[in-house]
Amino acid sequence: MLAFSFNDTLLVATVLFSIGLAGVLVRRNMVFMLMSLDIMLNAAALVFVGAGARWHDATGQVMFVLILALAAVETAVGLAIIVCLHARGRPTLDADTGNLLRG
Amino acid sequence: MIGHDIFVPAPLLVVSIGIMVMLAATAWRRSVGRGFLCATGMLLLAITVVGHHTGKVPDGGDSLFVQDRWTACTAILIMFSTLCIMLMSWRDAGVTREDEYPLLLMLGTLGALAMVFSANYMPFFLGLEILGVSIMGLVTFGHRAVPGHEAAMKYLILSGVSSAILLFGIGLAYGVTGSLRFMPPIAAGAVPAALPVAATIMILAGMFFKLSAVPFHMWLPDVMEGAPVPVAAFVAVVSKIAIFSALVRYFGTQNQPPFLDDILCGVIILTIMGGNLMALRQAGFIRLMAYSSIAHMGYLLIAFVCPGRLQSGVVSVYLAAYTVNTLGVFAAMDAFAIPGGPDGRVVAQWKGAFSSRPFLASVMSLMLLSLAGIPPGIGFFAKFGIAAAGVEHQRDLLLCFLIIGSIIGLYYYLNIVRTMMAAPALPSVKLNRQMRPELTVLVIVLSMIVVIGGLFPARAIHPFLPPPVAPSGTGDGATH
Amino acid sequence: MNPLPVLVLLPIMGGGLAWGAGRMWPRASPSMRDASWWVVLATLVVETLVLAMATFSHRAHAGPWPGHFAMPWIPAMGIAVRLDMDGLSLSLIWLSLILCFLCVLLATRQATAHAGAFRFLFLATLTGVIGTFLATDLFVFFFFWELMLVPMAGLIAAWGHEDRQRAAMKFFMFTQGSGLVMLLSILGLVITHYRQTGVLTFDYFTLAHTSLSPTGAMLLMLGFFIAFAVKLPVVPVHVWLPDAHTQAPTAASVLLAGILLKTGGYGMIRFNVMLFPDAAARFAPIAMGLGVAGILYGAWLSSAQDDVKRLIAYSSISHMGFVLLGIFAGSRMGMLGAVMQMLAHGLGTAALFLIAGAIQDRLHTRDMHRIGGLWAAMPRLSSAGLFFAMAALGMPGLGNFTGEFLVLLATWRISPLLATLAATGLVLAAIYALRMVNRIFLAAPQADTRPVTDLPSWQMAVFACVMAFLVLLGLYPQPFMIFSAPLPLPATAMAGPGGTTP
Amino acid sequence: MAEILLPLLVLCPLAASLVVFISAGRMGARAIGTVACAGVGISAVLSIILSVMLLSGPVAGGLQVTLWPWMRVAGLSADIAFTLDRISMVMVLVVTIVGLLIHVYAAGYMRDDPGIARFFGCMTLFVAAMLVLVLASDLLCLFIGWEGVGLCSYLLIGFWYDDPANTSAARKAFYMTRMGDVALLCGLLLLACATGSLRIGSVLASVADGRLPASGVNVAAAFILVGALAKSAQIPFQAWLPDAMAGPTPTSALIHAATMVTAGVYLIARVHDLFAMAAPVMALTAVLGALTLLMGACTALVQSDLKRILAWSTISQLGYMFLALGCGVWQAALFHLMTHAFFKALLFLTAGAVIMRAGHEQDIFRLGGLRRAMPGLTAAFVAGASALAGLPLVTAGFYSKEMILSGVWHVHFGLAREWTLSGHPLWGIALLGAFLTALYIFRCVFIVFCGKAGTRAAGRTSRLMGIPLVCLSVLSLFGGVIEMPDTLPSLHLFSALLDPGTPLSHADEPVWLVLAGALAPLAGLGVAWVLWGRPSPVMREIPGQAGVIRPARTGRGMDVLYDRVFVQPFRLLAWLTRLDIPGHAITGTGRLTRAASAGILGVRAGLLDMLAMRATGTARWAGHLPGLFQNGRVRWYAAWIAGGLCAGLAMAVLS
Amino acid sequence: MHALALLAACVTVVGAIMVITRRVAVHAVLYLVVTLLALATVLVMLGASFAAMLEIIIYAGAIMVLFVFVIMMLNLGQPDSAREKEWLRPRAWLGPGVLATIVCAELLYCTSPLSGAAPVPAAITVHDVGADLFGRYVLVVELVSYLLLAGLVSAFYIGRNRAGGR
Repeated sequence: MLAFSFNDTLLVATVLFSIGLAGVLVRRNMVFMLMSLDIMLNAAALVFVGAGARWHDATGQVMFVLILALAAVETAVGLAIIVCLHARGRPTLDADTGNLLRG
Repeated sequence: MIGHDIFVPAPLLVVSIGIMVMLAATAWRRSVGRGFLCATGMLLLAITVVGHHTGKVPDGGDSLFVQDRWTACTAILIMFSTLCIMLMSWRDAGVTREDEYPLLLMLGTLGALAMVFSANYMPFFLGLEILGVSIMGLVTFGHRAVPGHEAAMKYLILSGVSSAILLFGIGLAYGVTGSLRFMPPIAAGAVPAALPVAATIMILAGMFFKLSAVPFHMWLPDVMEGAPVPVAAFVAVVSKIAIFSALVRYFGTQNQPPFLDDILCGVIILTIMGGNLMALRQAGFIRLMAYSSIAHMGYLLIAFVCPGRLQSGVVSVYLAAYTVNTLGVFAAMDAFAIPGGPDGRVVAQWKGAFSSRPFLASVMSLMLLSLAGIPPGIGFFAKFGIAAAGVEHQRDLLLCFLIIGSIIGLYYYLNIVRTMMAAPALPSVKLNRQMRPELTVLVIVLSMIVVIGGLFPARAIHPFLPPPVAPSGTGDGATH
Repeated sequence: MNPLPVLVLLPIMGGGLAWGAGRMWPRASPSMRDASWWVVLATLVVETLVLAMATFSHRAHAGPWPGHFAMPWIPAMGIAVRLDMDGLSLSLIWLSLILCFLCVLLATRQATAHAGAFRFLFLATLTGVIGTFLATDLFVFFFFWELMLVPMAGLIAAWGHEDRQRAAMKFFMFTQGSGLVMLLSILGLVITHYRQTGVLTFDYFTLAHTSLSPTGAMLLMLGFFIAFAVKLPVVPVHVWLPDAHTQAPTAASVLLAGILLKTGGYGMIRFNVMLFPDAAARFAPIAMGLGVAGILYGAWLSSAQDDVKRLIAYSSISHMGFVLLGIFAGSRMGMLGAVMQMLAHGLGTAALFLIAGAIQDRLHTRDMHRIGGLWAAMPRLSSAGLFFAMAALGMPGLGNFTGEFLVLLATWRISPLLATLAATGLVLAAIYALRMVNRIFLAAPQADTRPVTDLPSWQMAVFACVMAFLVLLGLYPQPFMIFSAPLPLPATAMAGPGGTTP
Repeated sequence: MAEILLPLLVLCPLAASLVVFISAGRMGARAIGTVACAGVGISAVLSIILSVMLLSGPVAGGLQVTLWPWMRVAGLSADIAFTLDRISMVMVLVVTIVGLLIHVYAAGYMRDDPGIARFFGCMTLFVAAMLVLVLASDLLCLFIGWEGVGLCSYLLIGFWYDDPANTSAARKAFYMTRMGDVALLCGLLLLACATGSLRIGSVLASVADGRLPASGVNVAAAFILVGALAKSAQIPFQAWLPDAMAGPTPTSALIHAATMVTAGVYLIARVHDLFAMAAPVMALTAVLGALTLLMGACTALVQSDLKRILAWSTISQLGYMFLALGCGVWQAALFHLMTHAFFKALLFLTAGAVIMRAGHEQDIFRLGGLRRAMPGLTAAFVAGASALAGLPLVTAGFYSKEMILSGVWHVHFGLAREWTLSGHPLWGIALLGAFLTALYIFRCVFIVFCGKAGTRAAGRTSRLMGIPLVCLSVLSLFGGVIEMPDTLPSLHLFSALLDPGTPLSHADEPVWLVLAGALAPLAGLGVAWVLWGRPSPVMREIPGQAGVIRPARTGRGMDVLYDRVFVQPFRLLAWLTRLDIPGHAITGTGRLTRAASAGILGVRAGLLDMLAMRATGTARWAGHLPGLFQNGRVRWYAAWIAGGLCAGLAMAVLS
Repeated sequence: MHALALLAACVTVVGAIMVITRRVAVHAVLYLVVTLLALATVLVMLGASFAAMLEIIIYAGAIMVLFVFVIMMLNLGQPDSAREKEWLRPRAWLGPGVLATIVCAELLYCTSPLSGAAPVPAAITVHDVGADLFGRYVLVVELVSYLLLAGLVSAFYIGRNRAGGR
């Protein structure tokens, strides 16, 4: 089953990472931003697993677990904030408008 | 294997136990005061046990943690800062009185300590995230809910991006070296040079984000402005110390890889100029402090790119000076706030402070001048050290920008002092100007540290003059 | 007890006491002297005694100069509190103390609000100045150099006149900015020395033996020069001075013109010329050109001013041009002339500022068009003003002339043309000085002049002391010249045609 | 003995000055006058004692006192030292004695002035400074006195400071002399630089040794000459002196006639050895002196203000002295200096008394016929006028002028190798000057004292003012018999006194030379009588505003001649003088400076200040950056992060 | 490369692209689930079956449910979709697209020469991971617990004060 070389993993991860980055940059909806973040984190996780496989080292998957936890935490907190902002008059979830903090 | 022989630096242990205790206390009965008390006690304990650890010191490179004088120095700084911030926010009107607050402060401290002690990417990255997530929570503790949440949101998304970049970089490094040791990746075997380079750059980008070096700095002013004053101080101080400590640990006292030189120089110049120029026209005090803190990170990075005999001492002194001064500014700002009156977050509110609140104005001037590098404040000596390191390495370009930046910085710091000296615009409303006693004590202590540190830098900084990394260099012995 | 650290620390401690006293026993009525004033006076008296001790006692010590003190400060970086005293520093400290007495006796009454804080800052400035004059550790020197800015800027910004804050800001920015350049030079020198010998030290005497490449020496010298040139001030970077002098309260103007400018001259002698003799010699033509430019430009602008204090401020620029000229003339004669000029200018200009301050206290204006004809109302003040105006225009027999003549003579040896141009400045000096005299003192009284009180006799007596001192400097300068000559560096021959004869 | 007396000579007036100044407002007018006169009087007595001591001592050298070293640096030694030799002795006597007389006069003259303390303080200070100038054995020490007298002159000209014209005249005087002072200072610098000392003896010795190149000698002499010209109000610095008459009359008499303005003459006489080696400068001195004497006389002729006439006459007489100096007969110059001090002081004091009694009227055409009202003053004025005109045999002025004329006749300037200049043209000018002198002073005498009565005279001259006039009259008439031309009984007391070694004697002097010198003033007197002395004078109606003389009326033969010969050239000259180019330049300097520096201020505000402002402006502009970059958009921030990463990767990977 | 691997990689990438281009949030979440599932396949092919399981259970299972839950709670409907369309004009894609492409290209440039001799990957079992996780990395696990605690407390506090608005 081990069909992926580290190189291929990197390729996929890089593309995935870039897509996630583009998503963060282009989407104004905060929910989509969070999703794009998840994609980026997944790309990073993929690299770890690929590298772990390359060195035959379980550390990569340990890192994967950590990243998973991080993603969960970020998503949870992020969604909590989104809900909160939504409740306080930011109905559009637009990250660009209604900025109070600037300049 | 699991048990008493695991190597854990004592402060880390104490702080995490403290968190547990606080949780337990909360479960028993919710009480903010008790939370603060518990946290303070645990921090004091942690400070006293700095330098101790459980288990035996691992000799190999596989350890998760490391402990030496450098960690002791930065850990003390971090815990001291948290202590001050605890004191500031104890009865702060600007902070919601919830018992999550001390808990999150402690969690943030734990994260920062983890970063400081880490010898492995894992605790480093986890510490970073613990700190980040705590800050996300902390910034929402202000009474002005929407800015707080907006700040948290911005921080979340941006730190998410930077975390992803950092993780990707770590992944590449891991792929190159097969190890998660906390050091720049060196190509092993057939791996081409480009990959470790890319890994280093991405890790640096992640670190620079936390450090708020210039292209990655934009979150800092917004987050600090959205946060209550003590939290802003926390963001400005604790996370900076932690990340800088890690940065120094990461590269050690050795020269940075040559390919980094141009990038670092560029980042330093951008950071100094960007921070200072952006600070020039700020009306918001916290925002101004945010930009000035960005500029100070630029100065610190100068010392960072000048490794050698002076570096460790210079960096620690500058960090200490920056910490104390920034804390002083924020403490004074906090003390300035009057319930129902000005909260001190806008420079214009300080107009006439020398006549209405001379003590606070004097303290604030001292802190600002020290930040600007004017004697007798400790900041003078710190900046002197930076310049010395720069001259030693003949970083002429950087020194030029150091001077230009300092002059611009002087201008906006002095502008605040000037504002405070101006005649008050309105007859001041009779408000309760009683300062909280703990704040008074804090402000006095910080001022004394600034002055005494400036007058007797050798005595004050002696404990902070360690070799930053394992005692490999021979020249370091002469520094103390 | 070693007098040197006492000299440095005493003022600021006394200032702290004065502040405390001012807070504890605030002044009961405006006419009364309050506790803090007496504290300041006592401080100055004790300081004078200590200084007298330092002047006349000869203790055995390790230093190359008559006075020496050393205490480790930051051993890791080779920094120690090294204080050494030679005649130059001693005489400048004496000058500082005399001027402080003048201010305390004649001028501090002006600060009505927060008098204690005012006096603290005043004495803190004195500490900075004395420290600057004594320090022979470059780091300590820089420390004091920066230190004296803060209280002075505070004095200007808090107790100054209309546009005080901008002036204070300008002053601070200029001096601090140039100070940073000097810092780089200091560090460059130290590190060059470190590279050569492996000894990290900031000791002046040790660093003097650093061998430098011509370019390196020139660069380092320029770094020092820029800082001192701003303080002196030399013409293109004098912009801060008129504002600062004009806006400062009287006591601060006196300190500023009387002493702070002298630190620039002192630094040039002590560091530019003595540390980098060769580079200074190569740079001398430019510096002398700048000096002449300063003489002419300052005098020229001075004669166009309507504001008394501004006029005096520009005249200071002109006088300091002579100092620059003398320092870089490359001979002992020029150096002595510069020192004499500094002493005389310190006294004379300080007195002029005091007089201008007294006028402003009474008439609430500095505009010469609105003052007009004080002789009839205030003959004492006017005669004092006349005397010091004469001193300013270089009347022979008064201190300024001694300095100017020596400087001109030393310059003539180098370049008769420059000397002639500089001498032309004396004509311009006559123009501005007499213009001032004929506008303020010897003129038809203004119709709307309110009745004003003249100086009381005891104040006049104080002025008389200054006059006597100026006359002494003018007619019998020899002891001062021997006394205040900068001592050569040990173990190195002072270059220059003058040799080492005192 | 001399060591004590010599400093005391200076100290007495100085002490008097200090006493008067310090006690200002507490002493009465009489007391002040007494103190001042006592101070100067003691000096006068001392000077006489010292002169006796000097003359009774060895012939060469003088009394030397070195008080203390002034500046001793490598390359320069200057002392505060006094020398009383024969040259300075003459001058000291003149200064103290004439000074004393004038002080006595002033005690009466200024009795009622509220500023009497200031007046006497300055006057005594002036005497002290003048004595320093005279006695100094060191050129730098001399410079103290030189500037000191300038200062006193400034203070006294502007004594009545209520009138801006007075203060501006005072400033004009100071500025112009200051220019000369700077030149003198440059000369001193040059000499000090070359010789390392400014002691007159050693400087002259060094010059004689040839330690100074010829060009150096010339330049130094030229510098000193410029200083002297300015102090003595010679062309081109003549403009300040007439304006200086704004001061009180005793001031004009003492400072601007008898002593200070002659300091230039004295200085050159002091360093005549130096000048002797600088032939071109000598020639220049002589020519300038000749021009000045002619111009002064011409201008005096058309003035209508009594004091201004005297002022121009002073300029003219100083021109004689410079002519003499230029011709190398410095003894003659000093002799004339002395006699001039006597008669000009007399003239001024008398004029002061006249003006005072005539109700402060200075226009000669409004005065007139005063002969009867004040016979004593008339007599004194006539005595002074005769001496000034040099009426032969009976006046001191005749002898001194004669000495100059004979000296000028014999001189030959060796300018360059074959360029020589004979003194004869200069002699001609001097003679013409003598004629004009008599003409203008007797014009004045006739208009003021003869003819119809003008203003009414009031009061009477107090005895305090009278006594000095008598003394001065005697001196003016008989003070000159100590030196006589060879043609007359050859008496050379004065020149022998000054220079015992080489008596000045011209055995081959033609007799007509003396005759010409004697006849010229007489002719002047005659012409004056013809023009103004007759009951219906020809020129009576001419409004005397300087230089604005109406075109001569036709039909009166003498008028045409007068117009052709005198008026037209005078008009030209007077027009030139009235233009007062250097004077205007100087007084204008203040205004000019103001204007120019206002311009510079503008430029400065536009240049240096604006640069500083521009820097902060740039910084402020940069302060707008937050609005541009920190727009609050998360995506924008993230884009920066991505961009930074991008750039970093590019720099690291692609480099 | 195995065909299945290729397919999985393609699905991952295409799914990700669909996620960031959808207008309707629920669609995006579904595509994200697809992406994660495909990624799990990739992980399996890398020999990391444990990671793949976690990916499916925790990520696709738990976290995505959270997303769906929040989307439902916020009640994003038709107007939001229209607004998204407004926001997603081609011009808006220009800058981010270019930036992301450059980053991608640079990273690919760095990694591309790697395609040579690489060590053959081998499977890592749950046992290995578990041993590491609770062996040498036990402290890391503790730290993760604190991370989760921090997230918990933060989210709890933020969410608790949602309705307050004081």
